[in-house]
Amino acid sequence: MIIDINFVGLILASIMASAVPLILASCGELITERSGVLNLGVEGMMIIGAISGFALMTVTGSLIIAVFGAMLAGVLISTIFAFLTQTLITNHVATGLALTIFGIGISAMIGKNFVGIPGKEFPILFESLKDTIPILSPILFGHSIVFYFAFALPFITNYFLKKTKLGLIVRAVGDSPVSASNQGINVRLVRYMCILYGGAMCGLAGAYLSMIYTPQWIENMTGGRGWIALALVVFSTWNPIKILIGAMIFGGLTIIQFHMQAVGVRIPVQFLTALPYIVTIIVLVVISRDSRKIRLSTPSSLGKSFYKDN
Amino acid sequence: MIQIVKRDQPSRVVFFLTPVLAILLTLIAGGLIFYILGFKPFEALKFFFIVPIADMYGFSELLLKATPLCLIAIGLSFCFKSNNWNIGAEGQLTFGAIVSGGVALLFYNQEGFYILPIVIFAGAIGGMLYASIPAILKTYFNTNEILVSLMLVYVSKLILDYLVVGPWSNPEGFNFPETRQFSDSARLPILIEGLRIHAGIFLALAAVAISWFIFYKTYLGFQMKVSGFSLKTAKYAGYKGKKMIILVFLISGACAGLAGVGEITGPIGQLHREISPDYGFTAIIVAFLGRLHPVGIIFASLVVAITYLGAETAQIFMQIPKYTGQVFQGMILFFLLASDYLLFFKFKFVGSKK
Amino acid sequence: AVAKDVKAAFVYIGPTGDHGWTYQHDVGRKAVEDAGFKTTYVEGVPESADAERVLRQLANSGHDIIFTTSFGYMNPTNKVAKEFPNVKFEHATGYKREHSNVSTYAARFYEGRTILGTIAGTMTKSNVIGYVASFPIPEVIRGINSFTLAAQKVNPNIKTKIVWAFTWYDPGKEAEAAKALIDQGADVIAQHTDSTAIVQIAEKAGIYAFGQASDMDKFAPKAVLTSVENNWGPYYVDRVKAVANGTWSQKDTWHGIGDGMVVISGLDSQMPADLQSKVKKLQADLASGKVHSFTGPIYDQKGNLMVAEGKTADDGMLAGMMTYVKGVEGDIPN
Amino acid sequence: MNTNLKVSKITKIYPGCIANKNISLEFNSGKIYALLGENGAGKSTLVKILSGVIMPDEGEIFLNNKPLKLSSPIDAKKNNIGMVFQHFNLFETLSVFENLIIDSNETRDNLREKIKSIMDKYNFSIDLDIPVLNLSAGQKQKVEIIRCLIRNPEVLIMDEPTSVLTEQETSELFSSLKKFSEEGILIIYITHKLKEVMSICDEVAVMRKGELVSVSKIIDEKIETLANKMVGQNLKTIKKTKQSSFSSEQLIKITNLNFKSEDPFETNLSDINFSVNRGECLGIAGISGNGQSELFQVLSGEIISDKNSIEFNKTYIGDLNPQERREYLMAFSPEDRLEQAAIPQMKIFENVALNNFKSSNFFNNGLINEDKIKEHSKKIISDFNVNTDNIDLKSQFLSGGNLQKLIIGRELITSPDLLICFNPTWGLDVGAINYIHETLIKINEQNKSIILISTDTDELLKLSDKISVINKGKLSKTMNADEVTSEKLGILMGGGN
Ligand SMILES: Nc1ncnc2c1ncn2[C@@H]1O[C@H](COP(=O)(O)OP(=O)(O)OP(=O)(O)O)[C@@H](O)[C@H]1O
Ligand SMILES: Nc1ncnc2c1ncn2[C@@H]1O[C@H](COP(=O)(O)OP(=O)(O)OP(=O)(O)O)[C@@H](O)[C@H]1O
Ligand SMILES: [Mg+2]
Ligand SMILES: [Mg+2]
Repeated sequence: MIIDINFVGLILASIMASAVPLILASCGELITERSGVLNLGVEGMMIIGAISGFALMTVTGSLIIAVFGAMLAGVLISTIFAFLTQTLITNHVATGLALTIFGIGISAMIGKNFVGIPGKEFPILFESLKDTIPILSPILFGHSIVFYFAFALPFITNYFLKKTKLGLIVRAVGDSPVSASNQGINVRLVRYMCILYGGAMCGLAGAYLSMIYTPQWIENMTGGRGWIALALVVFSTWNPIKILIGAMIFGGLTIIQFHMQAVGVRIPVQFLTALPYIVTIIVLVVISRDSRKIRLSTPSSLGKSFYKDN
Repeated sequence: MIQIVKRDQPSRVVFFLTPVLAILLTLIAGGLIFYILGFKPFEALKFFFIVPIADMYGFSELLLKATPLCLIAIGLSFCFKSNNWNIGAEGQLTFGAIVSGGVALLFYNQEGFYILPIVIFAGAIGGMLYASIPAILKTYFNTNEILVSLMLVYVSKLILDYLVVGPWSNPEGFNFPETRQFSDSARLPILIEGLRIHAGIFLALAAVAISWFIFYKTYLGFQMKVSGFSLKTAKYAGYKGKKMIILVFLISGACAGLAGVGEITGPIGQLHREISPDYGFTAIIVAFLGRLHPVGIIFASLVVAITYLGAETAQIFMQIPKYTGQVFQGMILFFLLASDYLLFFKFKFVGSKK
Repeated sequence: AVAKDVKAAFVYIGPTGDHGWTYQHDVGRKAVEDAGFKTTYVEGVPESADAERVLRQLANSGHDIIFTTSFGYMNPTNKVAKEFPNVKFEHATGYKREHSNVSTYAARFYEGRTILGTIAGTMTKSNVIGYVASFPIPEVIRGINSFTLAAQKVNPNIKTKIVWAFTWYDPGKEAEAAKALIDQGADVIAQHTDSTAIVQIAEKAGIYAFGQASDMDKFAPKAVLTSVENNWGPYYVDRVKAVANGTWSQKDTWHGIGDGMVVISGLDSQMPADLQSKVKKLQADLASGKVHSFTGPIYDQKGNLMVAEGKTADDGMLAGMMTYVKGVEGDIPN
Repeated sequence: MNTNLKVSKITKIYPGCIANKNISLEFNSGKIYALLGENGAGKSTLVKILSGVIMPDEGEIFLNNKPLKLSSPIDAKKNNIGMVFQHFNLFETLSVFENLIIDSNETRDNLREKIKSIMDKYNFSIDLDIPVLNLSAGQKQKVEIIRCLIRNPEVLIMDEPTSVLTEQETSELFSSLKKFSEEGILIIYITHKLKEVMSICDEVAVMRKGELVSVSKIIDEKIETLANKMVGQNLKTIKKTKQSSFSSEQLIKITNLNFKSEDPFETNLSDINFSVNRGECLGIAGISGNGQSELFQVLSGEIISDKNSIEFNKTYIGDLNPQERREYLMAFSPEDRLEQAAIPQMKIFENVALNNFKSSNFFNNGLINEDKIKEHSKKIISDFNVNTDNIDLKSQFLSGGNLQKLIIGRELITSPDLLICFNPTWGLDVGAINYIHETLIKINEQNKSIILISTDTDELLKLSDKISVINKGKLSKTMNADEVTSEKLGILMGGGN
């Protein structure tokens, strides 16, 4: 097999493009979880984002409205979750599952009129530089703004959590909502905000799929990526930078297995297809073995309801 | 002024009323959605909830549909009651079906009373084996069971695919992705001639009875209750936490596996690529809607089953999009969780202060 | 329309808007409506135990003919047909006709793929052709084989690289599969999955692709050279009319280009004129039966003779085809 | 600077109890005020109202004669009211500095500067960049105090600050408090320890069952008078008649017991050695968080250790779980009544079944024997004075004291050879405490043994025959109770010699 000099770069670029929705959704969910809220509705919020983005693009013709509209849709649907878990103190796990089921149903309902319509072309940045540097060019240039945003997001998130006051507050709430409340922090408000932010990022992740990655609407098009995003948050031990690595590994496995097929590796294809899931399980096991580390990095109040009475 | 006050004790009346309230609210919201979509709300609701079960056949189909849901939800309630979040019942169902289907295929050209019990047993074992993976990873490696059980769903479907396309595909079937038909001895007997309702419903009813007995009459049930309230107390009492986690997963896996057996040896009669329309996930709703109580789960499985049938009927007769079924399921769960608020809080009408 | 009372029902595996398999069946259904008949459809019917209930409900509610449009409905179709001898059943892509009121029908899509192979073999510069496949079933294998045989005929140096996506439509996955093939050097991509993601990726990468099931040109005007369309309308109208006239009888239909069940969309202007005329001729020859997609000598991957010189593969062999012909890379997954 | 703080007619009602009833008090700067009262008297409730954490149902607050509305802790901070909570309000996984900056508006550098100067001034030394969970209790409290001082408070409220401190740390705290007071900070000091009140406070307000009982100057009071006001009755003094000769039969022997926790929030135990004879009560003193809870768990079998490290009645049982240990006639009463020893949402008789002893036949062949359990429960209720006759009552409706009696009763009714209890009287009223103490003395008299892990030194001195001190997971050698004084214990608890 002749390996093109740009081959590695091309594969990496493909992997990065497939990692984008995972990074966006995981980074959003990470903030939610850092505030102590476990939202299992990622898949539901993503699919809502996907249909909203696509529908708005088709109806209004404006990509900007569509992208922001998808984020807003993510915010709106996550408001249901926030209201239930924070105001009505419902169980996080059950509410999240309901959100996913509901989101998939609603999106298919809305999406009925949008199947079979070609999407609009999404503008690409630095296209002229695409052939300038060998190997690096395909990685660095010729992507959508969302792509660049996704790869900046883990660093922004990291900075936000470690260096800003607001990030500190989010971590404090996740560490001990009781102390935070006694310090005068409005725990419910902080958690609401974190849930809505998570919704916005999941909405954006969905919009990336339906508007940029494969510009079209098809029911259930998120195809389980929301669950992978959730797994990545655990995988990363709540560290945004590791989300980047995790998303690249998962995206990488998916892409590489296609390459292995293409070059005729003699392993049953079903096994190759299952590989990303199996590897995810193995990685989770390896990471969880260090329970001390998990305990230290897991937001102490994760998944626990907080109720303050006066 | 209305004031919200915490109840001293969750109200028992409210406990049983909230599911009813949730269903009512779902009907109202559902009617509203129909209205927005341009359908006549009452007619749509009629086609959704009444027409499908208006005759004997419809009712038998309801039972047929509710059987796997009920069976899986009973199993899940063991897990949920004791604080274990198994959400991969779909995978356990698939794997149970694979194992029992494999056994049934071994006997494809034989008849005999002994075949069916072996096939059923194999399905339960298959489900248990598959459920033991997240259980063991949770107990010995501290791994999150939600994610593991979920990832395994994808894997099980690929295993099934591999088998029905390759090694197990029907040699006379022109290489289509399906196995041979099982022999009659490997099929669950039909209860009423002309209908599809089969003996699997007894498995579900038995599961209901046994689980009720276990939950409320046995030491194991007591231990589960204690663990569900407080793992610290369970530990103090000296219960074997790890054994219990594994046990509830095994029970849950067995139930899901049996549901898989019921499908393939009941209405389907062979293995092919698609044996369950996500029963394993829908059963999570059923378990919650039934309040993790065996009798509640019976009713819940009927309610949820009707959303499936209703979605079909409404589509045939009114061309209402099929996804309304799923939307209804999500809404029921939302409303149920929300109305739980009334369990712990009450609204008090008070005169303004001073 | 002759007798207006005839009502037809259609059972679909996917949503009517998948722009692939189900979409095309629904186009066929609309043709039946246009011919003056009433139709009903049920979409997203799983191939699980639910199919049987839907069929029974349709048979019970005054439908005279029911089209079941996925292979997985084969057993339920035959079972329900037994109970409703007065209702006609038409099952797509299956082979069981256990009762006299069950017909089967399918299209010879492989004929279309012979044309795609010819175009791909000519248009490729890298001599690497990518092929995104769905599931390893005879239908798909047959397509890969006829495509490869045709491509080899015009260009003995080509290689067909196959990637299995294990889905009929999941745009994300199909896109990733297509990208992998492009990165592997493919400059023409064929697909046997239903979404438009692949042609869109090809468009972005500036290479060629072919539409599947429907004309996908509007999704990727530059990339799509042509599409193989599934055209069920004439057959459906024909069969419903037969019911109305009382002339319906059981049969097994396997139509191709000649009967218009498989249609080749307009050829893209990027194709050189001589290729265009070659393709048109091939199309005509396939239609008339002068050319057969599987004409010997055909060897399998190990070099065993599958079809002898001068012979053509019979329908039985085609129906159960589960071996690659020589020139296809890799193994069939099983 | 002259600060005047007044509360007027404060009332706060919780479902089932009146925590504060019509309380009016006045405080002036330059003095240290004590707020004295038993557990549950309503002290914390009052100061939580003063710091904006909860809102009173009725009543008003005045600061320097201006009415003050405190609807959030932020309001209190704005008005320069600082509070150190009874249960620390720190974020364990955040660093000390992050804990401090979270509610400050200053830049990082300025704040660091300021913290440095505060630490210099009061002789505190804390590493600002390690997570709080690595600090000792005394250090954590200093962090809380620094957090208040950063804001130059006019009022500083301390809720039972010494309960987690060593003698040494306590005296350091007192000298700091005196300094603060001299600088004009109004200090409200909450405790139920009378000696502390006498040594540093100027005025004292006593609360009982939500009501204000008296306000007086310290110079007018004596320990006894305060105690009677606090308890509302003349204290019955319980005295253990120490046995003249112990049986020399060793009942339990711990040898080289170690426990290394994977949980960063727990304390490791190293090289624990001790033994208890029949009829003896061994007291284990220590400041909370020094490994008591881990030691309890190792002894009860919640944490399994090396088989040979625990020898009970001549059998090695280190690898047995709690249930198996009970069969060897051990019984356990953990510290946390509501989350560990009992399940509030379950009925009394179900809670009784938590101690499942083979011969009590609660569960036959895996089935629940409800009659048996109920019969047993009735006996516990009557034998141990639990104030109810309804065994179907959910145990959340029992008061703390009654619940504790139920738990001790449940453990003792199996007539164990050894009872291991951990802070058995924590949070109880005097009546219940006396009852429990009497019970514990009684079982010693029946030649049964007790291991009493407690953070209450007085209780230990009162009940123990032998005492050992746990500090940072290490146990001191066992001393005869007659030979130790509370001062000596204090030094050992602080890690001294
Ligand atoms: N009943 C339960 N349901 C859900 N999770 C549990 C339960 N009991 C324990 N766990 C969790 O499972 C993990 C292991 O439990 P644990 O260490 O208590 O087992 P164990 O009692 O030591 O078992 P064994 O006695 O068989 O060794 C811990 O994470 C614990 O929080
Ligand atoms: N959130 C609450 N809900 C219900 N009751 C409460 C609540 N907080 C406190 N109480 C009750 O109010 C009473 C007074 O409690 P408070 O904490 O003020 O007592 P305290 O004097 O500080 O006691 P301690 O010495 O134990 O700290 C107690 O009976 C307590 O049970
Ligand atoms: Mg074109
Ligand atoms: Mg207090």
